[in-house]
Amino acid sequence: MTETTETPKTPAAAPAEQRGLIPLPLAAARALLLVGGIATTASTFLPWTWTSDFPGDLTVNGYPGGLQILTLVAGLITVLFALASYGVRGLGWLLPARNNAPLVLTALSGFAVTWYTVLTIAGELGGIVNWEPGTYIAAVASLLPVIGALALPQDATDTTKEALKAYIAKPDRIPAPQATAPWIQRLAITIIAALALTVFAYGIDAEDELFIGFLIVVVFTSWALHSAGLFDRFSHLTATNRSFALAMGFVAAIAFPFTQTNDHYANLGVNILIFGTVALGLNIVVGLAGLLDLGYVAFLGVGAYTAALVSGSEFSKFSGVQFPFWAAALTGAAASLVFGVLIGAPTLRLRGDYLAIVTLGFGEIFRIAVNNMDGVSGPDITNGPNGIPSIPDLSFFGFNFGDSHDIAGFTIGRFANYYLLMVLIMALVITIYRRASDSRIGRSWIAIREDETAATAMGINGFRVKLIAFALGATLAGLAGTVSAHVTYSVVPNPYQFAGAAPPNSAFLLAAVVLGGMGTVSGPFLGAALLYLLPEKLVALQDKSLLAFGIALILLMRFRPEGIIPNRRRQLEFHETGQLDVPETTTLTDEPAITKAGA
Amino acid sequence: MNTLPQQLANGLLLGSMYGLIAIGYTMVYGIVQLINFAHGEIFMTGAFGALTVYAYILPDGTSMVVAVPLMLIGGGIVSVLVAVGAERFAYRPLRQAPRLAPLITAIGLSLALQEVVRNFYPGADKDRSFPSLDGTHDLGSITITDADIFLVIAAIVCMSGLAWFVRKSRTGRAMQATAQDPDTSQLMGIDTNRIIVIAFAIGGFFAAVAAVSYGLKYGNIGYRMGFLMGLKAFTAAVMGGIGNIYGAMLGGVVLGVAETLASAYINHIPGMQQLGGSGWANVWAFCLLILVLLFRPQGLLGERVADRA
Amino acid sequence: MRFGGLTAVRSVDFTVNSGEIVGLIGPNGAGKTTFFNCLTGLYVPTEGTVSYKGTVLPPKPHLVTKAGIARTFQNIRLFANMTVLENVLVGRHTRTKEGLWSALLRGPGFKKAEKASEERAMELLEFIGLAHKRDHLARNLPYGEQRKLEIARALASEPGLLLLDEPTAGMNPQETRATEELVFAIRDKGIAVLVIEHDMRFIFNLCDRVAVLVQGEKLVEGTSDVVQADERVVAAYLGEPFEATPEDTQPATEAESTTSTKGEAQ
Amino acid sequence: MRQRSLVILTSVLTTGALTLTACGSRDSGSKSDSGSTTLTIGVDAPLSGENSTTGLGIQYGVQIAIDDANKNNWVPGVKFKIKALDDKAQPATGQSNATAFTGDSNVVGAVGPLNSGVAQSMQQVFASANMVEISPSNTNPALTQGKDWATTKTRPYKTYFRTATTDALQGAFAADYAYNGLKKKKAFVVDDKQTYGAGLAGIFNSAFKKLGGSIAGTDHVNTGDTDFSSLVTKIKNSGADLLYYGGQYDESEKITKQLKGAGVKIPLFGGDGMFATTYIQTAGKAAEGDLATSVGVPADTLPAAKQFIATYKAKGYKGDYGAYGAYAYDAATAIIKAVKAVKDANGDKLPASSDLRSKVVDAVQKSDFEGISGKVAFDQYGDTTNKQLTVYQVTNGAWKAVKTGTFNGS
Repeated sequence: MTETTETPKTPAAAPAEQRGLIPLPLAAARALLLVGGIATTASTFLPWTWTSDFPGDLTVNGYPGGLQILTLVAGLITVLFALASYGVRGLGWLLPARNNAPLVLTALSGFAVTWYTVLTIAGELGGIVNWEPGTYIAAVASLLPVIGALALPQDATDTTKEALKAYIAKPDRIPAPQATAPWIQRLAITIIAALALTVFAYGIDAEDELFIGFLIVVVFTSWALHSAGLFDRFSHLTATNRSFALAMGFVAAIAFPFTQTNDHYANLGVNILIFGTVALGLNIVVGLAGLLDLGYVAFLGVGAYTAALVSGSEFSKFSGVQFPFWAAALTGAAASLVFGVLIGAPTLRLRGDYLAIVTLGFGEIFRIAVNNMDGVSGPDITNGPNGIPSIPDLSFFGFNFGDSHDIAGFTIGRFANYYLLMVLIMALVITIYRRASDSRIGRSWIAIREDETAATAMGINGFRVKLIAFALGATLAGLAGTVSAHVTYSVVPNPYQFAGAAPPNSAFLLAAVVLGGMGTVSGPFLGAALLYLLPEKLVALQDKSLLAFGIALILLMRFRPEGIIPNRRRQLEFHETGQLDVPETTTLTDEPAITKAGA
Repeated sequence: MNTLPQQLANGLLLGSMYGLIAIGYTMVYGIVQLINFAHGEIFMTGAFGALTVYAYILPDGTSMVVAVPLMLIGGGIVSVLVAVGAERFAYRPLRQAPRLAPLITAIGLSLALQEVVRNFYPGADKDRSFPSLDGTHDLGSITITDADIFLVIAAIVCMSGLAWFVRKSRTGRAMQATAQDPDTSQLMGIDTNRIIVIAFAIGGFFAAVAAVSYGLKYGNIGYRMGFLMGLKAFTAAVMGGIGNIYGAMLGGVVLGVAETLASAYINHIPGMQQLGGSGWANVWAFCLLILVLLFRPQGLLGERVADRA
Repeated sequence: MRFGGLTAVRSVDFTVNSGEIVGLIGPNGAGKTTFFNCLTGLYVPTEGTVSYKGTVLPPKPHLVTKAGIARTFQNIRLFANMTVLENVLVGRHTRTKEGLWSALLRGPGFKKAEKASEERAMELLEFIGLAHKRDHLARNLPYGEQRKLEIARALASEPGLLLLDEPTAGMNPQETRATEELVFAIRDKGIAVLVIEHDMRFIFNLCDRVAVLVQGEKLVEGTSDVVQADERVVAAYLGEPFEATPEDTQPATEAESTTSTKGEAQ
Repeated sequence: MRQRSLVILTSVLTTGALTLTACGSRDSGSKSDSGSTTLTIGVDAPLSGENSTTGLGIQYGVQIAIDDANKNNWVPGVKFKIKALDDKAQPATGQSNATAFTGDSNVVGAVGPLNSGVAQSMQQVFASANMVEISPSNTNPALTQGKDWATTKTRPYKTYFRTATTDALQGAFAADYAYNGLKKKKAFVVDDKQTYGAGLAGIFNSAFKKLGGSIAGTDHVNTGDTDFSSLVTKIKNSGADLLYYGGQYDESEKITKQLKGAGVKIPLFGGDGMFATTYIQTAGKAAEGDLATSVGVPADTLPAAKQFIATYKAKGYKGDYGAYGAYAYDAATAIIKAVKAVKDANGDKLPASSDLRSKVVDAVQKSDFEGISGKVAFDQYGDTTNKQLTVYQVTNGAWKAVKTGTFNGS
C-alpha cells in the first residue's frame, strides 16, 4: 500500500475565498454545532410525551428511552465531531481531512431522527397536543447543528445545489494516518468490532418506529464516517492487521448470541449466516470467476435434501439411516459437488450468457424434480411436496443442539447453538474463499473473468478452472444446506426457486453478492444481512416490500453498481496517479452509501 | 382417437406465443448483448394495457371485432412505453457497466413491475378475467378456437412484417449493422441509441401482441403471468440462436411442441411412466435446451461467433 | 483457415529457428493476425498443423502456451483489474502446478512455489522496468507500459518462441526504440521472436528474417535486404496481388494452414 | 429485560451517559395504565407475494375475531391485539416468525400458517414454548396424526391444532358425492403437486375407485403454469365425465376455462382451496356447473358467518376471505375463548405468562362452541371435530350449496 502523504488544503487554510451557505461567522457556526449537539443530548432526558402508549415510553423524566436513545447517540456523535472541528486534542483522528461533510451529516443524523420521532409522536397519538416542552426543546435543539454545519465556510461554488453537494462530498484525498503502535491499532480494531456488534445487536432487536430511527442514525452516521475518510482508514487498518481483524470479527460474531436473551434473534442470526455463507460461495462463482449462475440455490437444496435423507427423520426414504453430522455434512457437500460437476461439465464450455440460462433451467429442474419424486409422479425419493419433516436436532458428544444450555451465566438457546455452528462453518468458508482467491487458481479465475481469450493464451485451461470454481461454489452451498435442513426441522421444495419473496433464492443470493460488493468477503454478509433484515423489520411496508426491494435494486445498480463495500481492486485506485490510459470501461463515481437505505 | 394432431397443434400454438415474446429477448440481445429479464413483465403489462382498453375505455358490449384491434393498440402502447422507459432509465445508464449490473437491474425491474401491477391495478392481486374468443372450430381431429386463429395470424403477420423491416428498411439495415459492430456503426453515422430504443420498442410491441393473444386464448391474466412465459421465451430465444429473429420463432415453436409432446407422451415410454405428465414438462423443456446447446452451442439458427483476438 | 466463403490464410509454410527474430509483414487484411491465431490455437486451422520442436501442437491455446509459445495481442488484452504483479503471475500459470487443494491447505510446498513464482515475476518486472509499479492496477498504466507488461506476462510462461502482434502500434519513436531494445534483450535470453508489424523501419532494424504475407499467402521470405529489394512487395503494398511460391526451411516451428475470413484478418 | 446482556456490553464500551440510560430499559409489559391487560395473538401467513391474497384473508379473519372480542368484551379485563407476521410461504421465515411469537411474552397463541410445508418447521418451536398454534388451512394429515396416519395415528405435537379438515375427509366426501350424487363413473384426477392438492387428489382417487368408479387418467401440473392445452387434450381423449382437481383456484380457474374452451363439457370438482368467488369471477361462464367441497354448513345459514362476510367487506380489507377467512376467525376465537376459560378457572385473573400459555393449550383442546364455519372442537389429535361438509356448485354465477352432510367413515 503506497499512500501519499501530501496534505490537502484544509478549509481553514485559505479562508479568503470561502464562505458558508448560511452567512455566519466561523466561530458562531462551530458554537451552534456544539451547543446544538449538547442541547439535543440533554433534551432526551426530558419527557417528550405524556402517555406511555408511544412505543418505548418517552414520558420519563431523567433518563431517555426508545427513540430518545437514538437521538442521544446522534447528539453525542454530533458533539464529538464538533469538538474535533475545534481541534480538541485526542479527537483529531475523527476529522483527518478537516472537511465539513462529517459535521453536516452527523448534524443531519440527529436532526432527522429527532424530527422523525417528534412527527411520529404527533402522527401516532393524534396531533401536537401530545408534545411536551421537552419535545419542542429537542426539535429546536436538533435543528441548531444543521444550521451551524451549513454555515461552515467552504470553497465558493456557483450554485446552491453545488454548494449543498460540496457539503456532503468526500474529499478526494485523505491524509495518511500517523504511524501508531501496533497495540493501539489492535485496540482500535477491538473497539470497532465491539461497537459494530453493539450496533448490530441493537438493530436486530429494534422494531417498527425504533428500527426506522435506527436506520436513519446508522445511514447518516456511516455516511458521515465515510465522508470523513474513516472507512478508508479502517480498511487500511484491517489490511495491516488482517489476521487480528478477522479474529476480532469472529469473536464479535460468536459474542452475538450472548447479547441476546431471546432466541428469536439468534434465529434471525442463523438465517442471516446461512444466507450470507451461501452468498459467499456464490461470490466465488460470480465474483471471482465471473460465471453467471442463476440456479445457485439448487445446490443449497441438494445439500439440505441430502442431509435430511440421512438425518434419521422418520419421513426420510432411508429413515433407518442416521449419519453423524460430520458425515452428513460431507455427504451433502459431496452430493452438491457431484451435481455441480454434472451441470458444469457440459455447460461451462459455453460462453457466459448461455450458462446463465442453463443454470436457471437447472434450478427449475431441481425444484420440479424434487417436488415430483414422491412415488406418485416420479421415483420415491424426496417425499414430494410434503418434503422431509421431523429432522432431529444435531447432537455432538452429548451436546444436544435442540436444548438450551447455560454457558457462563448466559442461556444459549436452540437457535444460538446452530448460530454458533454456522459461525464455524462461516469461518471455514471464509478461509476457503480467502485461500483460494489468493493463489494460482484464484488468479486464474480472475484472469478468466477479466478476459477469457487472453487467459487461455496465457496457458490457463479455461474449462478446467471454471469447473473447479463452479464445483467449489456448489460444494460450499451444499455444506450450508446441511445445516439449514437441521435448523428448520424440515426440507420442502418450495424455497429453492429462482425468484421469490424471501431469501434464500437465486435472485436474492445474487442480489446479496452484488449489493454487498462482488469479490469481497464481507460484502455478501452485509448484503445478506440487509436483504434479510430490511423486509423483516420494515413491516410498515407490508405488501409493498417487494416493490421497494425491486426499486432499490434498480437504484443501487444505477448509483453504486460496485456494491456497498467496493472490491480491494477498486480501493487500489485511490492510491494511484498518472491515469493516462483509463479504459472506457466503467469508471464508477464514488456515490455515498446512502443507496442502501432504500431497500 | 389419435391425439397426436391435436397435441401438435397445441404445441404449435403455445410455441408461437413463446416465439412472439422471444423476439423481444433476441432483438435486444442481438444489439446490446443484454438479457432483458424484465421482458416477461413487459409482456404482462401489455396484457393489462389491453384489459384497460376493454374494461375501462370501451363501452360494455363492444363487438370483439372492434375491440381486439383497439386492445392491441392499447396493449402495444403500454408495453412499448414500459420497454422504452426501461431502456432509457434503467439500462442505458448501465451500458458500460459490468455485465451483472444490468442483470440485477432487470431482476429488480421485473419485481417492481409485478408489484406495481399487483398493488395498483384494480383487482390485480388475483387473476383478472379477460375477454376471450371462445368460438370453436373442428378441423378433422383438431379443435381450435377463434383465439388460436388470431394467434396464428398475428404471429405470421408480425414475423413477416419484421422480416421485411429488418431486411428492406433503412432502419432495419442500420439495426443489422449495429448488431454486427456498434462502434463502427456509430462512426458510420448510425444513431445507435435510436436503434436500441427501436429494438426495445419492437420487442415490446411483439410482447403486447403475444399478451393479447394470451388473454384471448386463456381468458384471464394476472401479474405473475410474465415470469414463466418470459423464462420459456428466453429459453426459446437461446435455443433458436440468440440474436436471430427467425431463430426465436423457430426456438419457440420447437420448445412449445416439445413441451406439449413430452407432457402428453413421455409416460407412454416404457420405464418412464412416472416421468411424464404436465408436471415434468418444464424439466424436459430445459433438458432439450441443454441438449441443443451441447451439440449446437450457437443455437439452432445462430451463427458461430469467432472471437476477435 | 476458412470462415464462410473467403480464404484468409492459405498454404503458409513458415519456420522460425531458435534465437532468431523473424518479422511478419503485410498490408492490412493480409491475414497476419489470423495466422497468429492459428499458431496459438485460438482458431482451429481448416487444414494444416503447427509443430513446435518437432511435435505437432493441438489447437488449444493453453496447450500451445504450455508447449512454449507465448503471445501478445494487437489490441492490448491485459487483465485490467489485476495488479501488475498479478498479471505476470498469471503468466506463470503453466509453469506452476499448485491446485485448489494445495491452495486451501497452504502446505510448505505451496508457500515455496508462490514465493518462487513471485521472485520470478519480479525478475521479469525488473527486466522490463516496471518493478516499482507492482501493485498498480494494469488498467491504470500508461499505454507504453501496458505493452511492456503484456510482453512480461508472455515471458512469464517461459516460452521458447514469443509472438508479438504489433508491439509498437501507437507508440512514439522513443518508445519504439525502447521496444526494439527490449526485443533484442529477449532474443539474448535465447528466445525466438516472431513479430507482426506495420512499421517497416522497426522490422528491418530488428529482424534476422522477414516474411511478407499478402492476401493470406506468403509472398517472399528472406533477410531485410532481400525483402526490401523485392518488387512484388512494393507492388503488394500498392495493391497488386501476386502469386507466391512457398519456401521450405528446417523447422523449429512450422505452421501450415488454409484459411479464409470476412476480412477480419487483422 | 431482553436486552440485559446487551446492556452489559454497551456499558463497557460507550460513554457513561449511555450506561445510565440503558439500565433504565423499560418493561414494555402487558399492563397498561387503564388496568386492563392486553394480550397478543400472532398470525403467520404469507402477506406479500404469491399467496398473499389467501394469507391476507387469514390475517383479517383473525383481525375481525379480535375486534369482536374487544368490542363485546368477551374476556372482561383483557384486550386482544394482533401481531401479523409475513412468512412469504417460506419455511425458514415461518420458523423465525414462530420464534418471534414465542419470544414475545405478550403473545398467548398463534393462528397460522397457510402452508403445510411452513407448518412443519414451526410446530416444534411452538411445542418447545408450550404455545398453542391453530392453523386455519393446513390439510396434511401427517401434521396431526403422524407419519403413519393412515394406519396408526399418533399425535406428534400437542400444541398444534387446526380448524381446517384434513384432505382425507374432503377427498372422500367429494368422491362419494361424485359417484352417488352426480352419478359420474369415470373421473380424471389432476393435482398441483402441493401438499394440499396432491393429498386431496390422492384420497379422491382411492375413494372413487373404492366406490366402483374408474379413473380415466391422472396428471400433475405445476403451480404457476398457464397453458393446459396438452392436459385438456388428454382429458378430452380419455372420455372422462368428471375432472377432479386437487389444488387452489389459481390454476383450476384456468383449467376449467381451457377445458370448456376445447369443447369438453364436463364439470370440474375441487376442494375448499377453490371455494372462492374469485374462481367464478375469473373463469366466468366456464365455471358454471363446477363443484367444490367446503367444511361446515353454508355461510348463509349462519348469521354469524353472514355478519363476518359483511364486516370483511365493509372494512374494505384486502385479500380473499373465501377460502380460509372463516377458519381463521374460528381459530382466533378458540384462543380467545381459551384465555377466558383459563382466566375464569384461575379465580378471574390471568396466570403468569408461561403458565398462561400452557393452560391455554389445554383450554383450546377443550374448545366447544359454535363458530362461523360450524362447531369448533378438537379431537385427540388436534383436528377439528367438525365433520360437516358441504358440496357447492356454481349456478348462475354463484356458489350454491347442493348437499350438506356429515362425513363419517372413509
